[in-house]
Amino acid sequence: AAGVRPAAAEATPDPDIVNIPEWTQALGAGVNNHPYGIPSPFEKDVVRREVTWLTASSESSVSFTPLYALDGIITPNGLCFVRHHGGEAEIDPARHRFMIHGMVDKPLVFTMEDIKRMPGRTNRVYFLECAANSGMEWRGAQLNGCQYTHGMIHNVVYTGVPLRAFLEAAGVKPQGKWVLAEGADASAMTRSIPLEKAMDDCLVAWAMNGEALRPEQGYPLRLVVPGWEGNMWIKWLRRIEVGDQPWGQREETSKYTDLLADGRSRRFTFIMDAKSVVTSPSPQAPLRAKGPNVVSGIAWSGRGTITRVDVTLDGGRNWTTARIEGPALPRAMTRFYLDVDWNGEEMLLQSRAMDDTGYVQPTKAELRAVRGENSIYHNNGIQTWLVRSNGEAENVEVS
Amino acid sequence: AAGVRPAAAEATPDPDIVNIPEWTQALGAGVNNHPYGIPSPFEKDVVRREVTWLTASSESSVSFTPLYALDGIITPNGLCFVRHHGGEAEIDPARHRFMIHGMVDKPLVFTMEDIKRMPGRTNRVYFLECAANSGMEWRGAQLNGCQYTHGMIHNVVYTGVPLRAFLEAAGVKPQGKWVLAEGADASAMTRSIPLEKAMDDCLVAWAMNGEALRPEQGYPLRLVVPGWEGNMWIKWLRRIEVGDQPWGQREETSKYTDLLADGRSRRFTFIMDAKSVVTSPSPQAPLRAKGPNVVSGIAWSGRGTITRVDVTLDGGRNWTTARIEGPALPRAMTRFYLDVDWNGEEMLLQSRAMDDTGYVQPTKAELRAVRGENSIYHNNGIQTWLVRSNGEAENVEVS
Amino acid sequence: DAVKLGRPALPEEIKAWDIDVRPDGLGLPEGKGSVAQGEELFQNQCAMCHGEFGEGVGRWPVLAGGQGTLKSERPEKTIGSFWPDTSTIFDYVHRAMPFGAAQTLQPDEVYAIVAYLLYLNDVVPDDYVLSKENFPKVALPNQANFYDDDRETTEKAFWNANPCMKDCKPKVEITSHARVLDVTPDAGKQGDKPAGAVE
Amino acid sequence: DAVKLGRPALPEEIKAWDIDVRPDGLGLPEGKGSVAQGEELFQNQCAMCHGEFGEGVGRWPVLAGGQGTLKSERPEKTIGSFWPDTSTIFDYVHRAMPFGAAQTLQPDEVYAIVAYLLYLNDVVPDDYVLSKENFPKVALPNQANFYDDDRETTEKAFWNANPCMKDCKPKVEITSHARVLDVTPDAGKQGDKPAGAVE
Ligand code: HEC
Ligand code: HEC
Ligand SMILES: [Ca+2]
Ligand SMILES: [Ca+2]
Ligand SMILES: [Ca+2]
Ligand SMILES: [Ca+2]
Ligand SMILES: [Ca+2]
Ligand SMILES: [Ca+2]
Ligand SMILES: [Co+2]
Ligand SMILES: [Co+2]
Repeated sequence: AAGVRPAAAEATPDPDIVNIPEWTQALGAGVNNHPYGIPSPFEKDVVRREVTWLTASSESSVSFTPLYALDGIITPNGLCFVRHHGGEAEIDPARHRFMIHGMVDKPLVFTMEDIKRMPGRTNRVYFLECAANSGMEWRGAQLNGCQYTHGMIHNVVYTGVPLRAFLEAAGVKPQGKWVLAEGADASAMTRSIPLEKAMDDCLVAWAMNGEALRPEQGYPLRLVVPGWEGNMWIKWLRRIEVGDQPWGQREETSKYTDLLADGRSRRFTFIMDAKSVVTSPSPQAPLRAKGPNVVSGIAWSGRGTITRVDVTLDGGRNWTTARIEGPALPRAMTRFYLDVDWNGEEMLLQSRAMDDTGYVQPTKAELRAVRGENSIYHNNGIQTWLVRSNGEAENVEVS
Repeated sequence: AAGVRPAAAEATPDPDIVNIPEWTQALGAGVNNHPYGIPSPFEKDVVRREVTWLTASSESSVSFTPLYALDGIITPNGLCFVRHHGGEAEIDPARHRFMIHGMVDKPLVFTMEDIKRMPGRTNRVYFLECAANSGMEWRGAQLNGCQYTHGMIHNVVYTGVPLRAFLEAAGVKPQGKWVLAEGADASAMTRSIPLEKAMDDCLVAWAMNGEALRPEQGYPLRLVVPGWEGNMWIKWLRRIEVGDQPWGQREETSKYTDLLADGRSRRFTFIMDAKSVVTSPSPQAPLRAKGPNVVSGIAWSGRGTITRVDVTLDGGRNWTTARIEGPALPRAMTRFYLDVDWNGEEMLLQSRAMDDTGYVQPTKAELRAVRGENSIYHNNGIQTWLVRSNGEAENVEVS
Repeated sequence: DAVKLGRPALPEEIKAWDIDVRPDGLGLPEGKGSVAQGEELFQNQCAMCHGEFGEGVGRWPVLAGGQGTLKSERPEKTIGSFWPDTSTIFDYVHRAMPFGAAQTLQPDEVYAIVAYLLYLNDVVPDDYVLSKENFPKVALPNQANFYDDDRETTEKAFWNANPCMKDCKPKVEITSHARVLDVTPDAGKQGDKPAGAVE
Repeated sequence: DAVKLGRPALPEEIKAWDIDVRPDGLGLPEGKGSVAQGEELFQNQCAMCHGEFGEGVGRWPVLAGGQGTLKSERPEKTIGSFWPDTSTIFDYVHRAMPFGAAQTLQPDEVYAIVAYLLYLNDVVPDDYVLSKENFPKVALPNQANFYDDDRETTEKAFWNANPCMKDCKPKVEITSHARVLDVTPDAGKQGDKPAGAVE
């Protein structure tokens, strides 16, 4: 845990300066030590983590992004959270096919090679958030760390072709109003998506952050559904069917519907509302010293671009607008900072995101007033960290 | 090599569609199979490569980025090219120190923890190009693949604090005009940098693409010198000295000076001029079929933002302006595409970058007319790939 | 002009992949199965995880029961208590179950298992035989309680141009502490299991 | 206000790291060494890579010779033929050589090695003794041939608002083919070594 030490001048010369370290004297490893590079051994704790008791099996479970240790706006591919429903399909790309059929003039089959030859290739930065992110926290503070409370999100650059190009190649019939997207994994994951969204900004993507999709993110092909529930971003994408009504699939009825206090449920709550979280300090990233410190966090909105993030140190009594640093792109994760001078007093840290539609991230109380506590999904309430005088942080809720 | 096949309808059902593949039936690996993820085994050839006969030892050598297999604008951390002069320093961050001294009011020492507490943290996307990138090609086409001709470049998001903040904390004396930056590796790498640049946009960075710097990229601390020679981006940064003149270090005299035809040499040629290259098709990424194909490439300029890229298929007789797809940020790699319908005729493919200062990437002949063939560094001439009717591509030069 | 990529999908190919079943019955294959047949299949291939009566073993999903719990503090969302459409059972069991041997069940077997699951959820009697023909007539109890996303109207208050910046509340008190303090699994000290669940 | 981070650097700490030597001699330590002393040190610690006379072994760097080659097709850039400043030899050898045992040489040893390298490059006679005192007087032959970046004037033509787009040349001919066709090391068929070098 944290030990807060005062800033002070050294009395005697620092041995790490006056003694030549081994790495300045002896040669290090050669340039091709790792043809595909890996992190420093000193960063070995910066990994995805599974909470095994949350689920019955690892093949239908989640492994969370270590947000507390990351910065900037891009999630490294190796640390993007993983959510599977039938384990990680290990697909030979030469054997992968992509089919468009249903209410189209000309059902088509594409190989991976065909897809990479399609005109209109593009690159876009988008966050992907699981609709169940923060789902544990509806009934009160639960898990102690933003890796667990908010770690079902990542943000990468996708390379792909608009889904529209494939739909136009097949020729959507006038009755077509919805599409069904299906994966090739052992859950054969399916979701119904309105045709309007499919024709708007969805991508059929094969690369993330410059390289091929990672197997756990849908290699060789994934659907990108900007700003919408992560579950809709079908991994291992093999099929798009066009139809005139939604398919009532398990993941849009039994799951990913939002049970409200009156016992009724919202369905088709596709958009991920504006949300933010302070990633440092946080329970896994305590403060280590008084004086200058940086409050760092992320904000995002499925409705558009983050325009402002406010931070409070006193549980919401007073707010200061944070600096947004780095690209602030539509439907992408955005980084904010607030430089603080901490005198060691307890803080109740929160962040509040706003987007260009004017939406303001609500408090948990405001959310519960509309939705109750049984929703599971779409918990975008303001998160509070109690930072104690010893620098340790804890997940709490405030009045 | 390539085999160009015609597009045709299948006569019998594709077994990869009608037979259920193993990955759709049996469960795949669990969500935490790799707590730090790795690429698909089917991507095992997408790695950095060293050309061992180029140098006497791997500790002073280069391992190239596989540009031909990458897309978008972000280079994954594991594939960022590596150039060392004394091997890869494996530094314990707890033992790393950063010192500012020389012509300052108050020489200072910072720990990594101190640095991460500095106000003004920011995130910026920049390309880093070795001044010797394409250096083999001054006397004519040499190496057959953009990994080797252009693979000493990468482009990531850096998280850090402006160097200016440290210089201001120490208080630069009025006589200060240059800084010396030094690394902690076994080459104790040093470069002189004008104070003006140091106070402008240089960063002291500890993260790339969201996570800690990779060891081979300077973990735990690297200097970011946007738009300038990669060699100046001191890795394993341990010291900044302020002085009133440059230091005449080995890497700014014996190396990184540009020998011209008249036997004289330019020094302090810090800025990397606008440049571009078609990454696919290219010798390592042949065309595999006639009909629609995508010409994909990257462009960058150390002077500012890429505003336009033209592509020619006929060796420079006629040009078409390509699409820039994805963020086009100052001093950052930019992705361009040209969709072509290839009838199987031989092509002489080139790309030509322009930046917002009005600079146009020159031909190799134009460069040689000013500089001769002995410069080694700063070869930003237009690259030509001959694409043969069988889809294979070769590094050539044209009249 | 039209893109010259891709090739026509053959009817056999579409048939092989087009396994989805819609609430209106579109996509149902020919076939039928009884509750009794379904019970046998279920006990052999499903009960080890979902329990003899669909009550769930350990943390594996509960498939039956839970009626009347949706407004409670611990809603139990099952086929009978929550699911809107019978078609979803057919579609999902056929595409993804048994967990680990997906798409191994024949149409008649799926009909039988769906019949048994409907029976376990008090939707059909024990002598029921489900078939393509009588399928769409079987409605599920909670069907009427779903409605489309209305956040833009019911949560209109969240669009608020000028959120409070100064002296927004008189006093702040901590109302809840993290239930699981030490969740990081590799740090050795596993905490209590929390109340919620990731679905 | 001033940042409250970092701590004052102690004089001993600055001294430990401030090892750079500038062309005007700033940074030189006390000490001296002769060509003869340097020769012995060089043969023991350097010649296995750089050759007895600095001519280079295999692909290891050449340190002497090359005078008069800078305008040729194969310039040989050595201390004597290319380097502008004597200080750079001192600074670099002290900070980075011998390769694999950096910063193990004492000041007198570095003075001696620099003297020997100057001797090998015909800059000083064989009885020369180099010291902090006479150091800045030793200029290198090629010093006058360096000048600051002038691209913005000499390459002004590259700023060209309207590059040609149509019918830019009558005919295009291939003038050069890749010398090393199969460079990918792991593909098994290693090609010829090319003419250039990565420095
Ligand atoms: C080895 C364990 C196992 C076996 C055997 C198994 N299931 Fe499942 N079942 C699961 C898991 C795990 C899930 C949830 C999968 C996910 O996360 O998407 C599930 C989900 C379900 C669901 C959806 C539950 C919901 O609330 O959405 C149904 C219905 C179902 N199974 C029926 C069956 C049937 C019928 C069989 C036998 C033919 C069967 N299962 C065999 C483990 C099993
Ligand atoms: C094991 C091989 C090896 C040994 C021993 C060695 N060197 Fe080097 N030397 C190198 C290499 C490799 C480089 C280039 C390093 C780089 O890429 O930055 C080099 C570079 C140099 C250079 C700069 C050359 C130039 O053109 O920029 C000088 C000067 C030099 N060495 C002097 C010495 C002296 C003096 C010694 C002994 C005290 C020595 N070397 C011992 C391998 C060696
Ligand atoms: Ca996943
Ligand atoms: Ca490197
Ligand atoms: Ca269908
Ligand atoms: Ca623990
Ligand atoms: Ca100095
Ligand atoms: Ca080879
Ligand atoms: Co939803
Ligand atoms: Co230069």
